[in-house]
Amino acid sequence: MGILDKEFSDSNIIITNFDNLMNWARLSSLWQLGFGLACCAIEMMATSASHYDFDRFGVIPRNTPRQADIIIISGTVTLKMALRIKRLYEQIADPKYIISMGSCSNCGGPYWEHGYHVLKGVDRVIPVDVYVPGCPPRPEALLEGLLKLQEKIRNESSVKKTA
Amino acid sequence: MKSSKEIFEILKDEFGDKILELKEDIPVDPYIIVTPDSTEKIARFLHDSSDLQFDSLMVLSGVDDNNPVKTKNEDGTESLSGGTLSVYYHLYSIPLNHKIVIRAVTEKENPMVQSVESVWKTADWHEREAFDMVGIRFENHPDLTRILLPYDWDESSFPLRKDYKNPEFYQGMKIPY
Amino acid sequence: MLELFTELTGNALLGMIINSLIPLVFVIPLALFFVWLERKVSAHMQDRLGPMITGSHGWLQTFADVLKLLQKEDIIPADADRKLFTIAPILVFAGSYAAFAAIPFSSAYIGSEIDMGIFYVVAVSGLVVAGILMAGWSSNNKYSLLGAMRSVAQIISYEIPTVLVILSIVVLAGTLNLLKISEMQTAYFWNWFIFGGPEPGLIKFLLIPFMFAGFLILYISSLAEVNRTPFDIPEAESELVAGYHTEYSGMKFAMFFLSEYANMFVVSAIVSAVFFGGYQSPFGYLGNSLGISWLVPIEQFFWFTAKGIFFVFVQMWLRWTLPRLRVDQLMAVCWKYLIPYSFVNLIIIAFLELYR
Amino acid sequence: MSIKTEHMVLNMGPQHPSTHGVLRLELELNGELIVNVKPHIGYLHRCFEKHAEAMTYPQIIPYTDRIDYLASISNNFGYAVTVEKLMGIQVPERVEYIRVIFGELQRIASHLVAIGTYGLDIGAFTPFLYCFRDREKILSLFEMTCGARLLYNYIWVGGLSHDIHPEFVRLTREFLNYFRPQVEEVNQLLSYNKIFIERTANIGILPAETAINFGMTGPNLRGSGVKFDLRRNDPYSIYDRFDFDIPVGDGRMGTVGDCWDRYFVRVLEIEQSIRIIEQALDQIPEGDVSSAIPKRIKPPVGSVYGRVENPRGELGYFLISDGGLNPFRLKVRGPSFVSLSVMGELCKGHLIADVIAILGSIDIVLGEVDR
Repeated sequence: MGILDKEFSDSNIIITNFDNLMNWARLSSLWQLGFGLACCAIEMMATSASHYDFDRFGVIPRNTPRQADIIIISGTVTLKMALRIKRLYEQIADPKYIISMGSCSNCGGPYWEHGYHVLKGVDRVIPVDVYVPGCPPRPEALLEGLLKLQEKIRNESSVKKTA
Repeated sequence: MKSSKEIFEILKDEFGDKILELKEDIPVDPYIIVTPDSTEKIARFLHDSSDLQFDSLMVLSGVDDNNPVKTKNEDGTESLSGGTLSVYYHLYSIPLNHKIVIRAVTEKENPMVQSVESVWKTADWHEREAFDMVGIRFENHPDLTRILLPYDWDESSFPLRKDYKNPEFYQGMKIPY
Repeated sequence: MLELFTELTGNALLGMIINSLIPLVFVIPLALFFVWLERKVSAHMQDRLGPMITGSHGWLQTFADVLKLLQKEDIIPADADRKLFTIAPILVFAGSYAAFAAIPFSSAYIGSEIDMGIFYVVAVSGLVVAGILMAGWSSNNKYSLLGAMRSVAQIISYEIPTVLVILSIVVLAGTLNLLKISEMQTAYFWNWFIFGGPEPGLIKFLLIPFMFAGFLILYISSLAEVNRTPFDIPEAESELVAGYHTEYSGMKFAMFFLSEYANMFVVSAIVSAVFFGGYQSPFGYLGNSLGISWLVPIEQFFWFTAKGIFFVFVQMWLRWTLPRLRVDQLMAVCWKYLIPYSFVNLIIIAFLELYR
Repeated sequence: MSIKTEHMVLNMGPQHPSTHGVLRLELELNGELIVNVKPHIGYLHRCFEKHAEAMTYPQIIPYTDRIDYLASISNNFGYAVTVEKLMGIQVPERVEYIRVIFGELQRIASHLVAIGTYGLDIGAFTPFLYCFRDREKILSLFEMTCGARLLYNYIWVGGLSHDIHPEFVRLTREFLNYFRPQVEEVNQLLSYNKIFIERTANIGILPAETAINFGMTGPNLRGSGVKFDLRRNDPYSIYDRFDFDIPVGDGRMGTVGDCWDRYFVRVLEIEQSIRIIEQALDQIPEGDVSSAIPKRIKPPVGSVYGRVENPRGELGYFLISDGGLNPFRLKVRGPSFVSLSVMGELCKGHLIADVIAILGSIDIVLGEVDR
């Protein structure tokens, strides 16, 4: 975050508690951008559906990027799509997080060699917080990715820059 | 139900020298080679004729035949040029339950085939795809633009040609791994 | 109640402020509770669990949501009309909050006991339309605009059957004052207007079917007024992304969000006030039988909230069961069916009242 | 005096909740009325055909999974059938039966997604989750057999990657017994819902002739009343041994070929798939599943067009072999690709909400549209 980094050289007890509360709010209410790309999107849907139930963690899909907090890049990012994804990312209000789901968006996946129209990793256009490996990752893997992201948010501070 | 041989005979009677040959010796599907400048007329006949009734175009594929002609340059090096591109039409008749494959061969230098979009609407997108991937131009097609690749993709770059080279960048994004 | 606060603080202005803040203290936790309830109800209907991690059974979920929305960046699109864009959510929230002023929570507390209370509530809910149209127009987004247009057409159309049905109750009650209407239906549930009103006699029984019809019309049109399924076309997720609030983020969105749920309670409160006795208990009061007079208002408050929550629950139930109508079908339902039916209903009820 | 007006252009997608993936529809609107619809595709073009030219025949199978990721088994199936046709391989009986069982289970799973997301498009959220819940049970049957939930790489040229689990037959029967009443539940919740019928009947009417001319296949063609199913009309594998009906749209709620018909054909097909699976489970012989897998797949020079009935229609592979280890050209005819081209024709004169209804009813998978 770093919104207060000029005023305080070090965090004190009030800031810490305030931080904890704010981080807790952020990590408990990660609204996901309802947006699927390819095969992984089906697993993402399965994760939100009855059996795995993303809603347990407070993740609900929002269709407009303005109201979303995380964007799960679920599938192959093609060159035609890459700039749209960048734009979607820019439309999300801060603080925002990215989960890259599946090999394709991590690094191009099975299309890394001959994919003349495939972007080899979504991190070439937008910054990624958590990479979830798999082709496609199981819903459990995506849940694990979400927990990792929550862990990351938990350790954020409004005083010191984390990145 | 008619065999390829019979269909070939019917077409030969109707169109004469526009129908080049029937290829039956290689497995599995036999095909009829036609000239690219008359595919629309042939298609119209295949679709409308009461003996044939090919009401459905299953698939239209553009293929790079990969048969360039080797020419020796003056300095002794060899260079490849020319060759042919083909369009395969897989036709099926739902009422008569028979199939045929038509192949139109065109020059790679200036690939031009008549569009069959007016006969089978399926051909609309398939021809756009063949244009997009292999670079075959279809005469009289209403909207021959790229379909899968971005509209601003390099104009002379067709990925499914055998001599295709990957560009290094597209709009500032690196393409190779 | 106002007098009490004035006496306590010794200042009329301070008393007024406290008096007007009471609904806010009530409405915000209520809206948060409804959001949580909606998620739990939908989850259990769909064979899921819903929020489970944030607090026991996720009861803290909506607090976290709002706290998070507070932290979010407040985006105003470059091409948006900045003033209108900022005012719109405030107006929408103000509209739904202002409606609480005339709603009788119990015989002891009503924000303002005005004689045309029900008229005021219907009118002030109209502010919401202005806010939605502003939001849609100022966002400079096609989806927002379409959503806002739909919303305005829908809410204004459905106001007509709502008012007609309310008029039929006014004909019976002879007053627009919501407190008096509630007071009339006192004692037991057969005095509720849905069962023909407090006055006994043959006419009471003749009224019952028309009252049920009126209730259905009112409930259906109230669904449309708060943009709930099957009439949620202004924010139809699968068509218009998020409708009129597509461009809103952070706290501005939270205002839309909370006012939507507050509105749900307002319309439920009206339905229960005019047909189901408002704050009145269906079986008499424990306070009366025990002789503890201060218990009665508390009981009334409980019954009022319970009825409101029940009707909100039915709204949720419908939402997670039914598909949504198309915009022209929605208009057809209103103009071709609800308005003529409610007219006929009003005329019959008026005649019955005339020959009582 | 007339006021000058112009049509509004609305871009739907690539990120839009009901475009079923990354599809962009360019809508030209007159108020809420559609003047013209132009689909823009290619946002998921993953160069399958280029990969096929660079890979050996067995290596291509995982890529075929990813063409239509809702019906991976059917894609494997089509590819295996095509290559076997070119090489003249006869696969063992047991393999054929397992392939049919898996193909039909996959059809049920895919139709469940189609039905569920269609409900979602129309605004009913709950049937979607019920469908996903039941689909999950089918996925666990697949998982038990080959370890994967979504993309299986299960049907190989000449055989299968694994034999079925000893418990598979019993569990599948158990699932079918559980599942049959669920179809009825979906019907009550969605198919016969008055609002649902209002939204879908008489919308997006596709006459049989237009459907054939546009190359529509599968449930979309049958919804228009054409009784055409590759499993019956051009049988492959062992589909000619089973007794099943081909449901067609009959205009029960409106006109033949409207969205409701296309939707309901899918529901009826689920029931037929259950019938096929039950027959296959009864008849399945013992045997080996990998005996016919060739050591090295090197088909002769030639070309072949193989087609199978995918849940979305006719999935065709046009394979040209030059006698090498890689195909010379492998062209995929995706049913969704062809079906999507009819959008412009169907949407004219309807409202925005109908575009969603029509798009959902033709049930596309973008992976297969763009390949």
